[in-house]
Amino acid sequence: MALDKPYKDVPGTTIFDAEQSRKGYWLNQFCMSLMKAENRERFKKDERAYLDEWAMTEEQKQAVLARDLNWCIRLGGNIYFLAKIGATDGKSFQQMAGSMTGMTEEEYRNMMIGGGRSVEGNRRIGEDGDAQAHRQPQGSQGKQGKH
Amino acid sequence: MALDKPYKDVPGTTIFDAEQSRKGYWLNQFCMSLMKAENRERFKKDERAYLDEWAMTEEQKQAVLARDLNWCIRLGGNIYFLAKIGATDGKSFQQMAGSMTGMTEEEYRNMMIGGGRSVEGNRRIGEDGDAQAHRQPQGSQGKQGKH
Amino acid sequence: MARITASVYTSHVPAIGAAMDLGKTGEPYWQPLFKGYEFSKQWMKDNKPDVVFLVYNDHATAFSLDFIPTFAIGTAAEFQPADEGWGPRPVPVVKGHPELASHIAQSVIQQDFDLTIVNKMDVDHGLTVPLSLMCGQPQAWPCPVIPFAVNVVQYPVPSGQRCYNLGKAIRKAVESYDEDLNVHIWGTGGMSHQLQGPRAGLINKDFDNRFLDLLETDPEAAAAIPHIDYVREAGSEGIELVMWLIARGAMADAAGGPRPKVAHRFFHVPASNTAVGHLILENQ
Amino acid sequence: MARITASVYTSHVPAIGAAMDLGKTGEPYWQPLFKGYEFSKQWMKDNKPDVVFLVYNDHATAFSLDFIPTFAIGTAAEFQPADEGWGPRPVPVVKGHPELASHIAQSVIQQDFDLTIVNKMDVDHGLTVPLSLMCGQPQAWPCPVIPFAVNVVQYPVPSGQRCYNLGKAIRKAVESYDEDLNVHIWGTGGMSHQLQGPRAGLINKDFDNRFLDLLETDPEAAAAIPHIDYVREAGSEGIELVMWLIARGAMADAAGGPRPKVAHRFFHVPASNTAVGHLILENQ
Ligand SMILES: [Fe+3]
Ligand SMILES: [Fe+3]
Repeated sequence: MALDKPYKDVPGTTIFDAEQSRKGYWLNQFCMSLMKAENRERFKKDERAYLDEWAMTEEQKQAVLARDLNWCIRLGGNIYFLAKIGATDGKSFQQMAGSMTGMTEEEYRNMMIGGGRSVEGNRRIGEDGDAQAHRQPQGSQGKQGKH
Repeated sequence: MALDKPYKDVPGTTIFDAEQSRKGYWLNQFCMSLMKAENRERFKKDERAYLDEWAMTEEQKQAVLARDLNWCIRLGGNIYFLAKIGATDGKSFQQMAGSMTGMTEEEYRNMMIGGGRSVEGNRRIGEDGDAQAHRQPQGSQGKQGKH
Repeated sequence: MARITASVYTSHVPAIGAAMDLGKTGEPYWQPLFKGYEFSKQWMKDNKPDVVFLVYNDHATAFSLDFIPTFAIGTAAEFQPADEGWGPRPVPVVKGHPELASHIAQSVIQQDFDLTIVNKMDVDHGLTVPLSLMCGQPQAWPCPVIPFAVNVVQYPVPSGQRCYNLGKAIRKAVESYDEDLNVHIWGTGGMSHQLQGPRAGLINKDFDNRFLDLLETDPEAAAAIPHIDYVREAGSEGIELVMWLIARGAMADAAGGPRPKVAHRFFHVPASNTAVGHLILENQ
Repeated sequence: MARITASVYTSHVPAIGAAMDLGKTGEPYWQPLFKGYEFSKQWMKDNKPDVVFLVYNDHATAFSLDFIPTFAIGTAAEFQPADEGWGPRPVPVVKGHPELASHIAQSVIQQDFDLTIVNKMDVDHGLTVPLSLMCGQPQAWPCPVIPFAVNVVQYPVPSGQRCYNLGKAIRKAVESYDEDLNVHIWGTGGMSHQLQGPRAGLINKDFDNRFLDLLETDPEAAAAIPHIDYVREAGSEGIELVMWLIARGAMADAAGGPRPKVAHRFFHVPASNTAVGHLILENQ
């Protein structure tokens, strides 16, 4: 496919394009189903059984069970869809977004109150900003060494 | 509304625009429901009861019960939606179209085999073609005199 | 690189599908019509495309009044034949081409066409009747099909010029796809017909044949025809002809290339309420 | 004749809605933000519109992946606040303006914008949070609202230039409506924010303030910003700012009239993950 994907060089960022959308179709449609209170109840009662009703890959199901949003996104999930899982868990958008950085809730919240993450070093892959791959996970978890 | 409706001067013709669409919303949505076999069964069993499930006007319901497609169209119906009623009745598109002219099935079918209705006299309201208001109904019914 | 090698134009009357499904093609009423497509079925075998980009309109089937997209492209892996009220047609499921469809969607949106992307939709006679006419009654359709639905149900429908320009954008999109694919683009619907009111049954052979002439040799003039002329001259449902202009705009001459070759042309009245027109154009 | 007299721009963060719904607006975290909208609430009372044309994006609420319209206009009589997973917001039902909405749809489609017309759709925080910010917590919203949803979820979203041109077309459409109506057009979403991946939490005050500057005095330059710049500079969800350009294109100066007056401008970081920008422009 000769279409440009100029957004491939932005660090820590997955643009939800047609390719991701195809990959994540059932994962995202599962998330949409959580907009109904009955479905949220059924999911909470037996997550695995509820997930098995959907034509998702096993890895997508594992990523949901692990509540690993970065993993979900790699598998085609989109944050606006995935947010329905967080909502079902009673999480705020800030908690969800923070969970993808490796920071604790408090660390992420403090970063935001401090003016948010700087764009410096985070514009292109290969720079040295805190969103670059070699600097993950962030926060105290990162200081404890990679795992 | 200052938008042009240049199609208002075409005889025997109702263009399904936003205004008609608003008027006919529930009538047309009722028709769509007949795309499911179960609903067709329920409708056939008790037409009135089925119609009463929809937020249609009483006049729209009467027009459906009478299978008067011209009347349905005046009330906001669109032929592609109304065709679901005909399909439920086992009618062909030719039978449905013919029913709006006043001709018998045979008369209409013969007109089509003969090359269809001529556009001459039927381009603008006020001409003298067979689709003009003063020449309705068409066919033998028309020759028997208006009613 | 992918290329559009040919375009096909044909009416898509539901009764034609019913005649095929019920084994009536040999009846005197239908014989002359199906004779006109014998060439086409052979041509499809001799010029088998890898993908058909099929422009059609949904007839209040997949789209109710809740949702009326002006242009909708189907990017799903498959599309089921719809139950339009008579039960679904007994024809094969339509396999899509998600990769090419998504590529075209992306490219065409970036060329300022405001498409709706659709991943779940049943396809009605507007799409399946042309396939039946061109491919007969196979166990499976010969290639993947990308459904492209145009609103011609609720006024205003897109103008002929807009449709023609969209065809040009689709051609650019196809030609920027890396894989070698032989793509046909089909424009369906029309010709003259009116299905409603006291004017039902209108047929205008002169208009239809002039439209076919223009499509062959002066598509820009065909694209300039205003809506009201279709309604007045070709009947309220004759407006479906704007869809032919999408296919026509995707041919090489619309981008400065040579005029296409006319492989086949056919015209017949009536099929049910409708004049049937058919044209096959090949890029040179 | 109807007229667009003003445009309003504001971020539409869900947490702002939650703060209002849960009575937290007085907390130290939220106080500075709501202070920035005190002027606006008074301004809404002093300049009460007859209709608000509200440009926003649906966040995987009304539109799943089954159906992704680039531009969707709501022509229904009312729209329910959606359950986005936390239960519906306790805000009034949104009353539409079917006549004006349909008129705009017709006019804008005839100006070659390929809208999707929607008659059934729940509206999410993208639409209700701006209403809450501008109107507070009334029993009923002060006027009818026409929802206009833009795809910014699946790439490619419409370009800034396309959005700006759409704004111009909307202005023409409004001005061809016979009834005397005072119409406001709102552009919502943005400013800089990223909700995903290791780069979540990105904020770029310089970009945001420059965008606000351009919006005031050089909207053509703002319209020329390519997608990639939004993603790179303002975060992956910062792309929502293209919606502001629809509102901006509907102002008089985009059609050769005088520059609008800046009635109010406000900027605050953070609301949850997001930089909040807000601007009110009045046609002179
Ligand atoms: Fe058709
Ligand atoms: Fe948003």
